[in-house]
Amino acid sequence: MVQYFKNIWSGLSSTAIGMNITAKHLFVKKVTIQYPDQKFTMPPKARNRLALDMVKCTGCTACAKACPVNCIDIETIRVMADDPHQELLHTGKERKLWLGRFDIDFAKCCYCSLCVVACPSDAINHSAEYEYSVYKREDLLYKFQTLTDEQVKDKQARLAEFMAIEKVCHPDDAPAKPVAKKNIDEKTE
Amino acid sequence: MSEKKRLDLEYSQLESDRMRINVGPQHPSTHGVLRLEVEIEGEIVTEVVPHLGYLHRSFEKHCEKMTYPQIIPYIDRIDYIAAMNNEWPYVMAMEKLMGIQIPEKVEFIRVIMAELNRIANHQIAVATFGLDAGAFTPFLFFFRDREYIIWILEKMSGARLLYNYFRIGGLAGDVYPGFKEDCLNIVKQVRKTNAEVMDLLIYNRIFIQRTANVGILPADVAINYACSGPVLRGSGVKYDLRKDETYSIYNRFDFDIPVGTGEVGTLGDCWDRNMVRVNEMEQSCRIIEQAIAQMPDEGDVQSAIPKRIKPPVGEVYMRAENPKGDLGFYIVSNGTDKPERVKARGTSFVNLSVIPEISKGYMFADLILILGSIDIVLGEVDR
Amino acid sequence: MLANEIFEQLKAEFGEAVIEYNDKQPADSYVVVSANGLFEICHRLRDKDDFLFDYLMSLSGMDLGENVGVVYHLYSMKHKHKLVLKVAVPKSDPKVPTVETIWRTADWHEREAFDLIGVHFEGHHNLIRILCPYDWEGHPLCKDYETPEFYHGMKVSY
Amino acid sequence: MENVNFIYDLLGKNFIAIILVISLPLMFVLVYALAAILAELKVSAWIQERLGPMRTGPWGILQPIAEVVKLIQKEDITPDKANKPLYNLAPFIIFTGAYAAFAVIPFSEYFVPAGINLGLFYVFAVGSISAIGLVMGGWASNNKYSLMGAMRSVAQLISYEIPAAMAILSIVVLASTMNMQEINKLQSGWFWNWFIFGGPGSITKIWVIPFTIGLSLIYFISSLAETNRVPFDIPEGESELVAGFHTEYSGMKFAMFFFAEYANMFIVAAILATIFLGGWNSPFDTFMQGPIWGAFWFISKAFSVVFVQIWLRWTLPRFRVDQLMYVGWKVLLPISFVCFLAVSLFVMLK
Amino acid sequence: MGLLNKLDDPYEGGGIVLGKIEDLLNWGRSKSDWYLHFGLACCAIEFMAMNASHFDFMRFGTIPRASPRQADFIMVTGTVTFKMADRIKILYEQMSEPKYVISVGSCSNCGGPYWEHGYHVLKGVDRIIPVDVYIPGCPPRPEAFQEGMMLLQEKISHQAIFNKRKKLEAELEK
Repeated sequence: MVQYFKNIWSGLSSTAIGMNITAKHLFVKKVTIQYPDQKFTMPPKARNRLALDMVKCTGCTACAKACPVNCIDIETIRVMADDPHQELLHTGKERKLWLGRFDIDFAKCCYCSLCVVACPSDAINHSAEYEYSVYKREDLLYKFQTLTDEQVKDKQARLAEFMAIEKVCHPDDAPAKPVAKKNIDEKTE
Repeated sequence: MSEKKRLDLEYSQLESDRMRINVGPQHPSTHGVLRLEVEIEGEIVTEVVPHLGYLHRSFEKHCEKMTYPQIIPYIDRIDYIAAMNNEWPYVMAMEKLMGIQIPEKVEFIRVIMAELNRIANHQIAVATFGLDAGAFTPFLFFFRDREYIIWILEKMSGARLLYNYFRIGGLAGDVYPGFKEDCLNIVKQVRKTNAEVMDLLIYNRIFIQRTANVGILPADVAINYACSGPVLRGSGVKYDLRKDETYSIYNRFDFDIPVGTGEVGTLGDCWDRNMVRVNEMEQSCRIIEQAIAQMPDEGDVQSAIPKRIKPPVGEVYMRAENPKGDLGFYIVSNGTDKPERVKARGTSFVNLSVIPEISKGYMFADLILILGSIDIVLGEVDR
Repeated sequence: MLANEIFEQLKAEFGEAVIEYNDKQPADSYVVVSANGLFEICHRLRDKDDFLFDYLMSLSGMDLGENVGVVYHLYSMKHKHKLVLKVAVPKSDPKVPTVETIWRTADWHEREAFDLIGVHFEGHHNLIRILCPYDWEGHPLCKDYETPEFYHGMKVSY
Repeated sequence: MENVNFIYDLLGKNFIAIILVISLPLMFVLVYALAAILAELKVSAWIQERLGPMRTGPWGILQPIAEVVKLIQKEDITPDKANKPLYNLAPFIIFTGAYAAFAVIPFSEYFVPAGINLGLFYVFAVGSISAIGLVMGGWASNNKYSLMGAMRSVAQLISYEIPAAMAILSIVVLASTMNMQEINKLQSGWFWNWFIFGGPGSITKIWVIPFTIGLSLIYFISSLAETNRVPFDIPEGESELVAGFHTEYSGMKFAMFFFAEYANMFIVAAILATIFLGGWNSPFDTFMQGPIWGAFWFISKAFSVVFVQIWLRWTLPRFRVDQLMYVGWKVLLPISFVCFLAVSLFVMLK
Repeated sequence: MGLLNKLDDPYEGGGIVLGKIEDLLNWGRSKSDWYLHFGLACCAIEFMAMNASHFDFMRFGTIPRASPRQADFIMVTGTVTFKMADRIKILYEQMSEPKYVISVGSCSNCGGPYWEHGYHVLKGVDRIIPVDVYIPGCPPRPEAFQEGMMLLQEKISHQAIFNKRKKLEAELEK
């Protein structure tokens, strides 16, 4: 019987205590960050969308190898000596490899930052950009190459020409050697 | 006809139809995509059959295709609520297999990170448990605090949830200036909110009525089911790998192992399991305070390891105290840079297996609470 | 108690069924037993006062090429010692006695090993798939597993 | 039956006046429900240190209107295996039950839609209609969750009607009338004349005050259960029963449930305000007393009760079914009997 | 909407009134979106964080509903496995029109980290249900969720309800 009344009392009193707490919270300052108007300041390390500095990129494909999900797709074309279009790297050395294709599929990317660690020339980095939702998934495939399609075709042709000559001169050589082309995986896309 | 037989017959006529209900995979309180096939008689649960695998993401298959450092992002995604704690046993296992010594500062940072993440995990656990009981406000109070913890973890690692911060032989980055003050502020905030939620939720009469004497898990059953973490400790077993199988530098800190006491009900009920989590937050706060005080300011955060990680042929089983229990990794190396086999002993997977045993005979509403008190993460259950 | 002492005692008791003790590993050493004697050995390991392995930490299936293996990681809550047990059976006839009745936790672990590797645990009360759908074909963690083309009309590969 | 209704006084009792009298509460219900939805969203947000709807109109005040506009457009699904007539009828019955109760609510000194003598009795009678609607909707949906929710809800409604009725009965004994307008008139004067403080009378009534306060609490708790609010929101307990009896409803039919819930909240609050808190009477004797002020006082009192309901919802966890029955039958009912006895004794001795 | 379309043709000439009504209806739908409680994996935790006080999803007029019948849109937050795929399809079919889908995170966009070796992972939820907005990230930040929500609102507020606007759009596309 005593327990019965005790239970009723504790039921009422603990409700009152709870209501007191919630009433206090009714009047405290609200913590909400109103997103489109106010924006949270990103910490410097924040891992959002990858940004690429194509001037710095040497085409070493270290990032593609480090990527656990294979979302980076790179095709490199060796720079031919007879190509009138030559370029210097940011270090001042001559560019050895053209980047015929540098695609990052942000639909696949897992933002693990392993590519950033792997990059020897600090070309790939995380930016502070996180607002890039899209209506179509294809729009999430970002193409970073700076060369136009014609240039790529031209350079491929020059390489093929060179390869053909090479093959005639040294038929025993393994053909894979001068082709710095990396297809990470046989993708069915 | 004997009296007993006659009564039995009468009762059997009274017996109502049993109803089979599918709880989940889309259900607000299965904490993910678990499906429970529940047989109820009126409101009483007579049988529970869990169906798993709705989040089976083939983790172990991926491990066989990845190099050792590439596995870490996938390990984050096992128990996505406590990713820092997840990475730890894996990197420890690799360090043991390869015989890597790690700098002292790394150990301190790892401890602080893991404990912060433990608090964040327990906040979610207690919050969702309250939500299962119908209390919405404590849920948001806890999430508000968790956000502050997440901000620290984000400043350290760059990500909010899946950190990829622990590396084999070290860490991905050093502490930022002002880290210690941030941690101490968090500790204060966590204690304040815990005191508030104690009044608002945990000692609320209705909440006690709902959770005490519900889902009682005796200690011997818990051990036989290999439960661990707060589920086992809630049954009164003082078992914590941080003390029992001291790894890292946990022997340098002074902290207690909270166990269930049966304060308002029976030992090993839902309330006890929940209370263990609340008390563990306090203990984690203590560890963080001590670690902050002892942490050296200078030092490397990465020891020298080969660029291509190729452990010797062999195998290792390493476990560490995850917020949910002991998470173990069984790694078999074949000498290449990809493992032969990685098996994750999911804590929630094991803890969940006790559900059919302890939920029989309780009400349907209790089943939800029992499930909530076990604190499962489906990523860990299904992997 | 150290693993080699446990091995000695087991060897003395069970003879042939306990095959090998391997401590040439960089990290963990293990005991290999035969599938026939596994149940008795496990029973003894749990109940004998010197051993008291009342806590089955993990049960993993392994694809060893021609064989399939099962690895048991045991722990004693009282003595705080550990043991790794291994058993291997040919892939053509992957039958291992169940330890579900000794450690209840093995129930789901065994179902998982059956699901992913295809180890058949004899005597298990409910050996059905646990992670993959019930109508899934093949055992995905086998090295020679090939991903199906379609599942319920949905394309599996990317 | 003088001064029942200012519309009848102005227009005489003709067809237009009747339509007007009927539609006035309906307008009120709609406006009120929108306000209550907004209040629920906002109060819950503020308690949880959030802001609530902010992007629909200034400070989100147009949110409920947007919601109505949306609900009108939603597809109206009738499950294939549902019992269609009952399924379609249920929301209307529930809304009718809620709306019919407005007939006797005295909004002001000069406005009661129908001043019938058995007002309180009528409220209880039509209040039970919604139970039929609930069980109809739950059963006809052909969904296990809906059925369970409906069963629980009906059990809850029936068991909590008794303590609520006891509480009201005690006040009827005190006031010796069941006409809500009469009850209001009895409580005029200062606020200590309200029935929560024992009603009008000399200082000798002081020993009955704890009992009347207890009765008002009992009525408040039972009314929470009758309107399926936390901590008694078991029929729609989200964590167990998905959405309870209205799991299968969508579009406008769901909106009917939604409106009915808020209308019910107002009705119980209005009854509480009328019989315990003095209805349209000003708390300070003749200060701000009058027909217009009366409506103000009445609505603000009812709204404060609604606010407390919302406040409680965001504070408490929910009961379990058996505990709910325990509270109803073993706690509220005996205590209400005791209070009833005490009040009857007081009336006898007076 | 069928009824309104019946009224549509007589107003072929002047669509101002209907245009206004259309705008109003679109406004209602875009500002009041109820979402289905539906957490799958990691992103669901960020989803919860986004619902919490600091980000407060309710500012956008969203209310969680547990029943698909009452939901306007569904956020697929996490990895969709084959075992789950059928369920998602059923849930989507149970939702009442008009309904929208937001695919959140790499996993539901295209399988994410599991696209290559995940034998049990559906490579993108758009293979079974139509997706309106894709939010990238693994998991996305809470703000990114809200940005996706705003994109969806944008899309809804320009939707055609009556035949007139549909015809205009069809002409524009040509």
